[in-house]
Amino acid sequence: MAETDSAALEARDLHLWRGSKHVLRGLSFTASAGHLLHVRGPNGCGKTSLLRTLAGFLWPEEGALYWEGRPVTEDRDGYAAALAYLGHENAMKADLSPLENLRYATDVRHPTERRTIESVLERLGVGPQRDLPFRALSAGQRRRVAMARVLLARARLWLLDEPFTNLDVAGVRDLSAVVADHARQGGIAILTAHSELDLPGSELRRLELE
Amino acid sequence: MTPRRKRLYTVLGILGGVGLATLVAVKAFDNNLSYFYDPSQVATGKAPGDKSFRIGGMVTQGSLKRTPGSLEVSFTLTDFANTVPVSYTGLLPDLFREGQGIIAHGRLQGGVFVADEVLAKHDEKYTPPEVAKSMKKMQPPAGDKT
Amino acid sequence: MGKDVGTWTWFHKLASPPHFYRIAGRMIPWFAVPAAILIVASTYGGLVMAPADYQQKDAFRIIYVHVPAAWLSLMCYMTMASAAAVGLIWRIKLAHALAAASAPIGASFTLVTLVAGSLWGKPMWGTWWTWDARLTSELILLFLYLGYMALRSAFDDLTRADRASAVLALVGVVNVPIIHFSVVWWNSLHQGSTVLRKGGPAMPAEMLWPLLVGALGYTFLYAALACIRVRGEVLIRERNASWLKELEAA
Amino acid sequence: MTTLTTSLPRAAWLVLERDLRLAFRRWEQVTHPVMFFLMVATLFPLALSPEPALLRTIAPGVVWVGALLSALLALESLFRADLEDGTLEQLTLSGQPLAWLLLAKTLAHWLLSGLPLVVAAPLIAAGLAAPGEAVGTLMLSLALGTGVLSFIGSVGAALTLGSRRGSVLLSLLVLPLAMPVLIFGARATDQAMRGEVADGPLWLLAAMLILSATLSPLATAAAVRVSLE
Repeated sequence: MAETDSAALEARDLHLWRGSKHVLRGLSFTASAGHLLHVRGPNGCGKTSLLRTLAGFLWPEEGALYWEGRPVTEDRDGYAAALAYLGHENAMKADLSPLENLRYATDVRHPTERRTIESVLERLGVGPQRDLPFRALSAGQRRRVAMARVLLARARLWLLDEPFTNLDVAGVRDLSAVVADHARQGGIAILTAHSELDLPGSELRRLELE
Repeated sequence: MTPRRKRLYTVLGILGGVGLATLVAVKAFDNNLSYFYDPSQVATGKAPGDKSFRIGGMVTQGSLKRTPGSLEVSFTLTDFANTVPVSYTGLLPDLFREGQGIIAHGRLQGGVFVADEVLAKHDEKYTPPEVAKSMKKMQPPAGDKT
Repeated sequence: MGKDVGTWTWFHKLASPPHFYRIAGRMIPWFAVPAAILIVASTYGGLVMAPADYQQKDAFRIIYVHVPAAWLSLMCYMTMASAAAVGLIWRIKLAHALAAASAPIGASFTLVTLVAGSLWGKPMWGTWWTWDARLTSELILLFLYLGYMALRSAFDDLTRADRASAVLALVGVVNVPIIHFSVVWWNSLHQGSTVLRKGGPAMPAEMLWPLLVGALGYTFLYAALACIRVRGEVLIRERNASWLKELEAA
Repeated sequence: MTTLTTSLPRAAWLVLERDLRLAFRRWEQVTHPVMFFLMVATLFPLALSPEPALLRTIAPGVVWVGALLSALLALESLFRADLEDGTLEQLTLSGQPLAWLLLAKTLAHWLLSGLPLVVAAPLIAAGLAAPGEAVGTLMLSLALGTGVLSFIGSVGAALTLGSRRGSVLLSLLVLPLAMPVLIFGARATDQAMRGEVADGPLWLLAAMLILSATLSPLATAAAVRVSLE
């Protein structure tokens, strides 16, 4: 899935303002293949803003973001193809089933067989719900389906904003395993979570925002 | 696709689209787009007989007739090739005079253009009175076809 | 953009808010004084020195307000759209500030044009308002300005307001010629252009010079107003910046 | 770097197909603007007079103003739902050129909101005593004109996404830009009703459609990115 090289994602001296609030003040970090970055901090410290900046929605006023050594502004679509983003919203249509939703979300990037989608849904524990309308699913099940989209995107860089919201204990365990797997295969995951993370066998690093 | 190629395709796409739109617009101009009819078009029957439209032309010198005791006026409009009789009831604008360009809105009734609105069209030339006087001496009708 | 230091230094220096704030402040009298002199001269020349028109008599004198205002209403839109394009492409806040500052000025000029034209139209055409091409396109221009200002005011966040309104200004620029052409084709009563026409202006010199002086005066007026308004926009955008605090303390 | 293997036309088709499928699950998006169109057209005979000669005179204007307002009404839904459930964010992250995907999305929107107006037009034409020969031209002009409205409107819809007062503002932005469409559309209809060939205005509408289809997706893409900031 990914060739190993050094420092895949690098943030250099990011400054971000939201209105009159100076959210990011000269943030720098690097994340390379196999790294898991846990972004932590109190409410309103800019965790979501940071993730949205890394996903390319927000432009930092100063500083720059590099992917594989090149500024992401040079090839935004190329960078977007390399990342998968899970926001607060699940990005699923309530009137479509998980299977339909995932087909549209994934096929836009690369053709995916129905069997692949089904197996990922099974792995995340929502196999039986695959043909129900998305609106009929519980909040936790919806989050799992959304995570299936990230998994199916075949992206090297995962940006997960509060992926464990609404998940039960088993859900947290399943999801942690998926994220740890991703890192083991040379991927990068940057995620925000309030709780401590338990990700066995992977290099977990912390990024504290004040 | 590399970003450079993508930019190239975008620019080519825009040029192609704008070019095609221009071609189609040029094609539109081959057809008669006019809203206005001049006296010649009315005289040759190109103007609609059953619908109101606008007619533009010059008030023929010496054609203005007022009906005593009413606001009814009649005159003829010319484009120096054909003339159309016009009748109108109401106050005429200040700039209305013989030899002046006007625009009238109304409909044809039995070969007479019955106007419900008369607007004086004034040209883009501004002239002091004494110059205008001398110009009138040198050449008849001072107005032009604008 | 920042890599090519040699060429761009002056540009970035000018585009830096504190520097611009100071320069613009110093420029205001340099624009305002000529504006006042030129407009007074043009008014005197137009109302007193120029002879009356042989047909329109003294009513034609309204062109000394109407025509410069009409030119400026278009020029403001072009300035606004160019500034918006610069702001959108190079992400220069100051360009957005200029675009934002130009909109109300341009809308005012458009309104003056319409009102002056209407005052003229009643005695000359016999109607306050007619759906003529130029009148209609000027009216739609006013709508475009109002839409631009409405969009700006609908955002709480200035950065987003800047960028969204910039897109709208550019869309408007593509549409202005289309709108103009379509209403010309639709209905035309207004006279042709007096000054910019084939074969030179159709006006004697003593009528023409107050008009041109007036146009220049209005342009200076725009520059002065734009400086004042851009300074205001810069203050809003930079209200937390350290240079402003220093300025306050000094 | 990860490369995408889905071709651009295929990606655009997927965006289109998804919106069509969603519409078939929920019909309101399609039926409400048409109902509005029919009702607006009904108001005119009631407000003015049911006299056929008068109705025939005002028919081009009524049909076109009605179509413009209905198209405006439908625009509100173009991106709003996608913004709220997060799918608009994902669209910009698909790695495919956003302008293309938005072109497909606007096309889907036209199929769902513009085309029904075209189909409903003969009903209104009959109600306003318009001659039967004019119906073909009316439908053609509406098809071209509502296309232009969808493209111009997509820019407005994307621009007003991030703002507080959406729908009235959207009208303020789009209506001035839509005036040429109204002029030529009503003119084509008018000419056809008088038994004339309406080639001129129709070609102009076609030119506007091509121009707006070329340029507006780029502006819409820029506006969508602003809205996601």
